[in-house]
Amino acid sequence: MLKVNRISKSFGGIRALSNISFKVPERAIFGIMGANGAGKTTLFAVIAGNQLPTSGEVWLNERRLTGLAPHHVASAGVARTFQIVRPFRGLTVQENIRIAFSFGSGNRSEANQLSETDLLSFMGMERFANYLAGDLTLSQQKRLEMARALATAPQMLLLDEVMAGLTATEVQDLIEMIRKMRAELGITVMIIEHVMGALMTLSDQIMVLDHGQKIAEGTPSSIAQNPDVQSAYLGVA
Amino acid sequence: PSGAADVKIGYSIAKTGLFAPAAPSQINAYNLWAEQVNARGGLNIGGKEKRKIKLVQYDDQSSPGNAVRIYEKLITQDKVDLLLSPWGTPHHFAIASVVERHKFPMIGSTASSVQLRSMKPGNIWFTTAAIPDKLAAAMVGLLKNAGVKTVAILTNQLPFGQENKKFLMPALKAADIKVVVDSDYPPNIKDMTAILAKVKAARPDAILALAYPGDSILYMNKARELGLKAKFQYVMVGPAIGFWRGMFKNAASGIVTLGHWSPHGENARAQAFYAAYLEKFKEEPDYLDSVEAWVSTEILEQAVAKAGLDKDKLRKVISTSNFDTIIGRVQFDGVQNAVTPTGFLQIQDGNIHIVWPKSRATAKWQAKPGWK
Amino acid sequence: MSLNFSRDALPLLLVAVGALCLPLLGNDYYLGVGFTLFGWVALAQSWTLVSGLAGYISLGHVVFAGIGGYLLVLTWGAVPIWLGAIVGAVGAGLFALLVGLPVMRVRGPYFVILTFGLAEFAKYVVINIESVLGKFSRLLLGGPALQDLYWVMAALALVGTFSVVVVRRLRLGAGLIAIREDETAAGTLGVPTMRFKLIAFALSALLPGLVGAMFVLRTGYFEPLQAFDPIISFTIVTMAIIGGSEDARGPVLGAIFLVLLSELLWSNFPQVYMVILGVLLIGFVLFAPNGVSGLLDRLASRSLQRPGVGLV
Amino acid sequence: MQVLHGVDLTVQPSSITALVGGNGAGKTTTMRMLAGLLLPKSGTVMYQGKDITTWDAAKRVATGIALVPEGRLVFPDLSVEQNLRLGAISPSARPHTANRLEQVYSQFPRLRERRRQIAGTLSGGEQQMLALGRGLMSRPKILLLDEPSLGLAPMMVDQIFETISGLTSNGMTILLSEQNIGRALKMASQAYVIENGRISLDGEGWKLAAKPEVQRAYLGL
Amino acid sequence: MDILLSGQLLIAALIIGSIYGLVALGLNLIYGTMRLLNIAYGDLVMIGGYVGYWLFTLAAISPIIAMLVAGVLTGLLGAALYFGLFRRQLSGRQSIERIEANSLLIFFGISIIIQNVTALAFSATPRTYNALDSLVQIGEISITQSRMAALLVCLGLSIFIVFFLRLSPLGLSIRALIQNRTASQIVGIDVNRVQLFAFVTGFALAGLAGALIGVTEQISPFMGFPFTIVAFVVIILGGLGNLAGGLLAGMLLGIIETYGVALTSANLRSILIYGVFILVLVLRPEGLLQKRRMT
Ligand SMILES: Nc1ncnc2c1ncn2[C@@H]1O[C@H](COP(=O)(O)OP(=O)(O)OP(=O)(O)O)[C@@H](O)[C@H]1O
Ligand SMILES: Nc1ncnc2c1ncn2[C@@H]1O[C@H](COP(=O)(O)OP(=O)(O)OP(=O)(O)O)[C@@H](O)[C@H]1O
Ligand SMILES: [Mg+2]
Ligand SMILES: [Mg+2]
Repeated sequence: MLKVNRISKSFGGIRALSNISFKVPERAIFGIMGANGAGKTTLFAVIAGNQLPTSGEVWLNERRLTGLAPHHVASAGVARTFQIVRPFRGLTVQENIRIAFSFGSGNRSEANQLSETDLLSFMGMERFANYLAGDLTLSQQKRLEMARALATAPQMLLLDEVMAGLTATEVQDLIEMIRKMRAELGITVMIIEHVMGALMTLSDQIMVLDHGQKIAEGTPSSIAQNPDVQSAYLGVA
Repeated sequence: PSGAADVKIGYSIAKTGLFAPAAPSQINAYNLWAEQVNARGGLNIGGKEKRKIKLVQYDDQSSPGNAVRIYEKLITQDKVDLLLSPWGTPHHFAIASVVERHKFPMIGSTASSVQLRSMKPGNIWFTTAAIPDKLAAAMVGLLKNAGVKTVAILTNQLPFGQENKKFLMPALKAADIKVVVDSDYPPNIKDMTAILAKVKAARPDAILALAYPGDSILYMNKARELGLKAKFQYVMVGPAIGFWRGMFKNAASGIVTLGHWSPHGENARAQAFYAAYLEKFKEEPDYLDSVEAWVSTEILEQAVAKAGLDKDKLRKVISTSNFDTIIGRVQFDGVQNAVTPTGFLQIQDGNIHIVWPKSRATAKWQAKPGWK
Repeated sequence: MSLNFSRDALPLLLVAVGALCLPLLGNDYYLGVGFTLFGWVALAQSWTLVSGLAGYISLGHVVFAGIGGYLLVLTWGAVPIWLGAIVGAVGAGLFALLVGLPVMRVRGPYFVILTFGLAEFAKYVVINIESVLGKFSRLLLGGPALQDLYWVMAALALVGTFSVVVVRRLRLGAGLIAIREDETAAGTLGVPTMRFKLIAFALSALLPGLVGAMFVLRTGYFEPLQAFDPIISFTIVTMAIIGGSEDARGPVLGAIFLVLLSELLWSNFPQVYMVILGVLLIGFVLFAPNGVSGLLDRLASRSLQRPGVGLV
Repeated sequence: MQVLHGVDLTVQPSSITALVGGNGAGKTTTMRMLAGLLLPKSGTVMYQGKDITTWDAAKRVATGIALVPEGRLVFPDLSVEQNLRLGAISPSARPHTANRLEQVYSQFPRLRERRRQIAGTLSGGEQQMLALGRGLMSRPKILLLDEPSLGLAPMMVDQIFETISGLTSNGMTILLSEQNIGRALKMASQAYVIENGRISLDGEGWKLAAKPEVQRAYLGL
Repeated sequence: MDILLSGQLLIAALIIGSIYGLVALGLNLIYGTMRLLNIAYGDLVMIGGYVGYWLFTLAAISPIIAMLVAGVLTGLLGAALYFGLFRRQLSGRQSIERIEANSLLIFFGISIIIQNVTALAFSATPRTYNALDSLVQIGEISITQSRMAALLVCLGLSIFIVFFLRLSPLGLSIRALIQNRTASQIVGIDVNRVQLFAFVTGFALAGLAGALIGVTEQISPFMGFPFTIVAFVVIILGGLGNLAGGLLAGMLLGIIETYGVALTSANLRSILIYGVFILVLVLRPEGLLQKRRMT
């Protein structure tokens, strides 16, 4: 489904990504972990077309995404959330979602026929439908980010630390929701998370970045055992 | 009968905005006139009665579009008896169609352009003799008379400056006067060093600054700083205004400017106007704008005395009569003043004299003394 | 989707009823006031398309009116007057498309002043063209009568108001609002940001092109300093702010308020009306910080909750 | 809209007090009120026996109350170092700027590496470090920490919590709101659970952590 | 052309540039920090002009002293407006959202009031006076004292302020406030004090510059608008809130105004100025000196 080929990205002297390649199969949940500043968010930005890579290519099925404007990437079926949230603050939650609905990928699959209200209830946000997005708490805004991305009817969803700021119980709810998303809507998910437990239970496959390099990729259990990962990320000597 | 209603006379003028600085000269003249007429017992209406004048004035914010609305309001809403003119060429042009549509005669004042001759005659007339084509011819006469062989022309990009230049260039050529520097500049210019340095290098006999008051000050300061020595220096608009001469005092001596009026001649009306204005406003009238405005009131007053307030009669009287004004006799040919000759003034020892045409001169042209 | 009364129907009604009633008052003065009023409504509505909806505040909207007026002048005598006006509108639209691509990449306050600079730039280009052509001001004799101009302008105001009502209901409108709120997020959700901004910019230039042509016909006189007077841009923005909302209602209410207010003031207090106007503007902000629409909403106090933008 | 209803809480000197609760419970609102960014509708805020309810934020910072806000709020167009310097802008802290800067840099080497980078371009976690560092720059008497571990990698989180414990042993008072509730409760000598804007439970941290209702509601057990 | 190499042209460029720079500096303090669209800014310059004029005409006080008086007067006006109108506008959550729009209305009102009260009080007749008008000769350059004074004061003062704010905590506070009010409060910036400082200094600079400008140009109640415009163009060109950038941009405009005109034609003055302005923004959408963020 998604194929990333030797992506590099530099900012001046900082190499945020070097030569990253990986594949995400259809309907997978693909986890990404790595220390702060490892390049995870930059990777999302490159895939979604918010930033041009210095070199390398991104393919979605047979379509080359590199160089496309963000809205073209969106209509190709890729949606992302922003780690540092960017809701439409002056609009209500419902309006935020409505906008995503009327744009987005345009070709809604059979399975992905959620209506606006379905979506709100799916995300557990009916209560906030008429709130201004700017009045929500940070974690509610993160959820809105997710709802909005989902409303574009993506084939592929990039989630950037949507669990940050949630209690353990809320994290569990969210895990269920993401699983449901894949099962019911057939969405492929890439997810960045520092909440290890969640990433481990959720992901089929995990990739680990460190200083812009890919240092490991594998199943959650193999990652957990990987000594490089332990020293670079978990701080286990 | 006494106790009759006032004669309402309306006009619009730029009290605010771009042209506001120019308006007081004209407003003063109107107010002085109304005051004098009322002191004489009122405006003589067709020789039958005298009625006090009540001026109705609105601010057009320097916008011709507003002037149009104001004149429509004056005519249709306020139902004024007579109209006075606004300030400036654009405003005159803009309201021409209003007075035409309502067949309401109005004497114009501070407007000058060859284009005004294309206006339909019948409801609007222009008193000025300073129309660019005539000015060009007269200027060449004055230049030759002063023995000028080379000139530098600096032209403000505003319409009046440009139009003047358009007629001056061929006239100079025909008279074998060489243009050594020809430079246009925009109205909002902030510095003339570059232009005047060129002029200085070219050493022309005459400098013709087709300037407006704001930029004329830049010209004067810079010319003085650079020590420009041309014997003939013409500053088109500005020197006729009191404050301008007050600013430069002796340095302004010898500057030639546009105008065909001076209080120093024989004209008794001119002397009386000058004295009354000075007395009331503690400053000299503007030799251009106050004068043109005053002339328009003189014509209106004399026409009303003959014709009364009836528009048709008034129109006929204005188009055909002879009027006695501070610039001498005035009679109209179509929309324009057919009598008054175009002239120039020069500042000499703090006074302003007509130096051209010779027939009306109150003093002889002199070479500009150095900058003090 | 039903028509929202206060947001959509009210402004349309106000313009339509106003247009029909003013001539009943029966003299040129009222027609003149109406002409001006509708001119401002049309200008402010057009401005709203790009500045209200997309949040790209233009402080140079006069440039389109100036171009429209100038093209009318250039075609004067060569083509029928109304065709000349249409040429003006199309020219203004094309100009917007042409400069839009580089200009719409600049944001926020930079865009505000850039548009101002663009209008001044165009003004001085026209001044220089005129000076090369040897025309320093143009007198256009024999234009249409005030009545005709009035009806055309009323129609333009209605079209302008209608266009805001319609655009807000289109995907275009939703996309523009998204751009205003957060352009990056909008792009990521699939809003073709550049294309929408360009379309809005070009659309917002068309009517001003016509209005500018009408202004020239009204005075029968063209001079670039007047036709491109930056005060016109400032007034458009002022009206929109006074109106206080970025739907079709704001410009109508703002224009009515400001035009009537200054009309009343200058005719009743000709000497000091500007000072009074200044005081009222300040007072207005203090007592009606959300504009006339905010005031109306508060009076109607329909909802206690703060309303969103209302993308219905 | 009324978000808080009669919240009463006391923070003891030189200790950690935890404020825990679910999404939207009112933690951030409480924190902002204590920092002087919001005025309470009713009630008072006392500090060292003084009523500071109407003091503005600057005055509170000057007397030693500092907030590390949720969502970072760094100055996006200023460099990392300028952001840190601003942390010590209040007159009482200013003379110690150089000193504190050194301490913060040794605590967060990444920030030293990026001292000239524009803060808005830092990664999410780096910005969080910057916000923490900035809060420490004024060396406050009371530090209000609103979700300090948000977006930090596990290794970093451990380090942060160590730092926090270290701070109290140096006499600093800390009010901590944290989504990592288990951990927060373990550290806190006193804890408050807030629910829908009301304090529903309070007590020593470890005791609360042991309560079944807390475990069910917040610890996912 | 040897004109291009003359010192006369250079000094003319410096004078204009430094006046632009100073005028813009004051506006930058107000627009940059608080996003207040002060379109009455040029009118403060006008007030300064009148103060200089009347002090000289009535009491023969030199413009050098008058400039201080003008600065104090407009500075006080700034303080009065801050306390009277803007402090509240700047502190409410609702009002801050509309601050840019509403401040435009308020300052529009203030501008109208200042202009028209001045016109009612002193009439719209332009005024000019001659002070400090003897020529100073420096090598082959000759220049009036008044312009010399304008150059020295404007340049000196701007450089001083730019450096002062660059090096002092106050300057850092101002830059912080430009970016985020809440964060500024959080770190303990006394927002009120910084704003008051910006108001008073910004207003004072305008008045002071006005007294100097008034010696060389005619003064009238409606002279302010072009200065407002120049100031806005300069601060945007230099990067909003970037004081050094503004000074640089002011100088750049001064140079275009003189050398551009000398090289081409005075006709093209405004086309050159706005052309460069547009070009710079199209190439660098956040002004000359702004560091660009990549995201
Ligand atoms: N515009 C930029 N200029 C300079 N450096 C940048 C820029 N954008 C990102 N970086 C740097 O690139 C690195 C990667 O950033 P990125 O946001 O991808 O990290 P991340 O893995 O998402 O980290 P976190 O877990 O903290 O969110 C960081 O060190 C960051 O500072
Ligand atoms: N400005 C506001 N206007 C209206 N409601 C608000 C505003 N700010 C916060 N709220 C509401 O107040 C409630 C409490 O918000 P607060 O931010 O204090 O929660 P929190 O406990 O910090 O939650 P989280 O864990 O999500 O950060 C939320 O329901 C939120 O929607
Ligand atoms: Mg990240
Ligand atoms: Mg919170």
